[in-house]
Amino acid sequence: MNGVETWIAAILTICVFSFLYRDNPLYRFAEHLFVGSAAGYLLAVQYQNVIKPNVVERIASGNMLAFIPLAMGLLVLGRLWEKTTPISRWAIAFYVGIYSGIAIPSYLQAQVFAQLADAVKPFEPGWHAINSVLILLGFLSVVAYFFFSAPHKGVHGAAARVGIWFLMIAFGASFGYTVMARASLLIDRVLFLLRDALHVLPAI
Amino acid sequence: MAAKRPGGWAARLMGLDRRIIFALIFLATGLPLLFPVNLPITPSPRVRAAFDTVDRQPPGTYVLMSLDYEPDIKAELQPMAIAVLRHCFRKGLKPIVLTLYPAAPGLIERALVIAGTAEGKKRNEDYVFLGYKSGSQSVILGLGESIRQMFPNDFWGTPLDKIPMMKGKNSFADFPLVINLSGSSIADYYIRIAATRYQRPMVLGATAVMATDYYPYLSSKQILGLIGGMKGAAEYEKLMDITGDARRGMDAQSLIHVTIAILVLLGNLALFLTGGFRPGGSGGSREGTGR
Amino acid sequence: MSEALNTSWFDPARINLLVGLALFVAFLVINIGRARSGREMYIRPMAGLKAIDEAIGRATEMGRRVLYLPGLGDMSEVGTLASIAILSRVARRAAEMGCDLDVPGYDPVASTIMDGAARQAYIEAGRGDAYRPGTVHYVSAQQFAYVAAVTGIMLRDRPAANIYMGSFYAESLFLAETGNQTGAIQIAGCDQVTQLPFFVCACDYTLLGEELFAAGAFLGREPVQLATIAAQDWAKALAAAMVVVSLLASVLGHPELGRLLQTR
Amino acid sequence: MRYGPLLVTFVVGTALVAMFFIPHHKVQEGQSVLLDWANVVYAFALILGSLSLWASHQRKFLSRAEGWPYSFVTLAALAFVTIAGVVQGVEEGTLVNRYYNMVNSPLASTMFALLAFFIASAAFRAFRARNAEATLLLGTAIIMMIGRVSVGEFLWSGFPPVTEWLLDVPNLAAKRAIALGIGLGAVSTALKIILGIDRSYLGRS
Repeated sequence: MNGVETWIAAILTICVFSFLYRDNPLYRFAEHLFVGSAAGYLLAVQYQNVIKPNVVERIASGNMLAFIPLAMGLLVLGRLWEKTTPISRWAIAFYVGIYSGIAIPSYLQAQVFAQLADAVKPFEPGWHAINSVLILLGFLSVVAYFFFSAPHKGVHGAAARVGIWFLMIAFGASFGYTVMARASLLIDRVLFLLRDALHVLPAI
Repeated sequence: MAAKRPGGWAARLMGLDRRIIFALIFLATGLPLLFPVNLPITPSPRVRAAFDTVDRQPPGTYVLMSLDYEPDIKAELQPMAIAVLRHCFRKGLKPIVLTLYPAAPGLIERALVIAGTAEGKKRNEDYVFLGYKSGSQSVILGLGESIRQMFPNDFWGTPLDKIPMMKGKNSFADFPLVINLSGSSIADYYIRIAATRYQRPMVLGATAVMATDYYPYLSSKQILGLIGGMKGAAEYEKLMDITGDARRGMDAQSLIHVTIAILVLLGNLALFLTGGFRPGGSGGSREGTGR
Repeated sequence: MSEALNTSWFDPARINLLVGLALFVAFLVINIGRARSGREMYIRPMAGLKAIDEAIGRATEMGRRVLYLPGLGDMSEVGTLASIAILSRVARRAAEMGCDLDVPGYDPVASTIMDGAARQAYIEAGRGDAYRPGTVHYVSAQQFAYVAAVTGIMLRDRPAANIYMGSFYAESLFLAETGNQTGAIQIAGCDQVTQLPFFVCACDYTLLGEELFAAGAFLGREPVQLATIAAQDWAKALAAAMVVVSLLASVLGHPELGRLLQTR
Repeated sequence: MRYGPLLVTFVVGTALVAMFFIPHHKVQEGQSVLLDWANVVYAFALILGSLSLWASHQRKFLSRAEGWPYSFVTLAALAFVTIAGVVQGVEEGTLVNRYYNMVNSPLASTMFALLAFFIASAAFRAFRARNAEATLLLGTAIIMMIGRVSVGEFLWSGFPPVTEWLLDVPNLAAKRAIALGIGLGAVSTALKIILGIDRSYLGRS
């Protein structure tokens, strides 16, 4: 980026940082500029990567099959007017059908079977087995916590209680190790301001 | 000043205006960048394994480098890319660089210029930049068949056949080493396709949040080294004996983490003084922790 | 060497997934049968869901809006589908109480669907005329442009309650922390594990993981819907039992039971 | 008319589930064609959404409602980037790409960076040892934070292994159980839609 562009980026960076003090015209300007620019970029990318290749170019090359997605797309635009809104349900039904159909086997494989396959790996040798037992205990107690059809009472209640402790440790660990990632992003922005914009730090 | 009830400052501390916390975090970031302390960095075994894997390649070895990250998360992966590129150049390796992210080419071009000038290497002689191609998984599968089908030209439009360096380089088989720096599931595609199906030795660089999910692939030898987040990049810079943005940032990382930890401890000290702790827990209401 | 074109009509390596799916559908059908035959389906209470009614009531008293955030997942995230089901229940309660709802949308298709669902909920509550056309409005399909717009709404419109239901990512803390600052009552439900700690820390009530999927059925109270939660529980019990049994088997020297779960 | 869309969801949904189990190359090609069509529907929904976004800001601008100058900024940016992007494209070297690096990228990465501030304020307010569970949460978070930075290693060499144990054992156990629950919940939710038990998506609940 040349000088002017770096300055504009730096000013917008400061506009966003101003939100930390409180909501103010600078932040509100950055917000509205961002909403418009992002919407525009998404529309342009969708046209270049989806509509042009799948509809415009296919129809131009005589592939009549491309009229179907075009028709469904126009059905969606039917929502712009009150009387044509009901016909848009056909395109929505198709879309929801596609992604529900994809979701069932992929969630079953990635979230259910993959986790269970990991869980049934044989215990590690030696004293590492303690870790395997702890993992099994944690797994079963958190599953007990999430059980819906029975109240948290008696043995089930005790297991659920142990499950809460495992959840709290997991949340603490997850929170703790996310701090570094967020800090990295802030360091990058402050480095950008100090070095590229204000030239207080030497260029690399 | 009249002796205040001990709860006075504690109560005030409990309700501390968060803008004071924001100011502290800002200082904890800016000061170490302006006045570096250079706390010691000890490279972890995972990063050393990645470094050694690159280091033991004989000069002239071709390396396929896929750098897949958007500007939003360049903080952790851009310094890592520069450090690894400089290592390849210093060892006389020949990196062929590509990306599967639409907004990444500008970033990678800058990384190549920085690393290239630092080690005195030139485009199309010491490295080739193939640019961006959409369709992440299908492109990686395509690289197994023919690079030229996926990337007929390099990033600046020169046909691959006109670049002497690319002669005889057609698919994964021609690359003894694959390096992927990624902030998303693209890492899984490379592990499944390049490392497992085509048996390519592979080094992975990932963001800090993602890195822990890939420890199992390291123990199963599907990847030979793992560089995690800004800390991993700083360790790689330490092994390279260079000071890049990652090492510059590590002091700030430490100070930010310490600042948050001290704030939390102070908050609890204040809670203790104002008698807020109820030993024995408050029954099952987990939401109580949120207030 | 390109792979020879595959012409087989069934992938034998995925037989275990097919059996798993068939079992689940069976659990579903059995439980729906039990529910239709009048058996009372007990589902343990979830504090977050009781709080939704209180939150809408409080917003109505204060004459302020309820802000419903459907998450930043697109339709391939099932959390978004769950959020649509919850929204139609929340919209119905809001219509009955005469409370104004604001639903800024991220995914354009989900926004279109939710507009229809909310409108229908108002009609079924007998308040079709009270439905404000801009209630569900697409804001942005870019993560942080959406956050910028929504934080603007939180700070300027000052909704009395913020309800987060769906798939949220790194922006969860930005939204929940800003909402916490405005003093609104905040109820969250999210299926992204890494974001749960932030909602637990910044919201009054948090539905954890699968509780998001049970919420729609729970709020609806229809027996058939509750049956699907029972089916999930049966499957969970079976999964836990399989883990215990196959671990025991492997300790006794028969690790092959575990290989049944391997998938390609 | 009433049951038509429900039938479409059932047929398309069942077909996509079946395609997962049929590796036949003709079937896989069919699946990718259907996915391309879905992407086109998404693109038109984005156009619909953007038109409504344009209309709401235009209404605010023309009626000089409170905050109308900001709406003008949104309208101008939306119009400029859309037209330039559609006409000239978005790759490296185009006007929109330079605009992206100058406006979208710094705004997005700085908003992302604000999370470092919010994680500090959330930790300060929420990590209060009110009860045993809250103490577990904050204790683990503190150990994890200190153990992952060089100053932590400096204080006690045992910190990093402890943080890795926390991730490899308790965190893994809880995440695995949550993932299992989410997987089953998601399958149940998607099945309810395909089988027509849940119809809220069609505007009928």
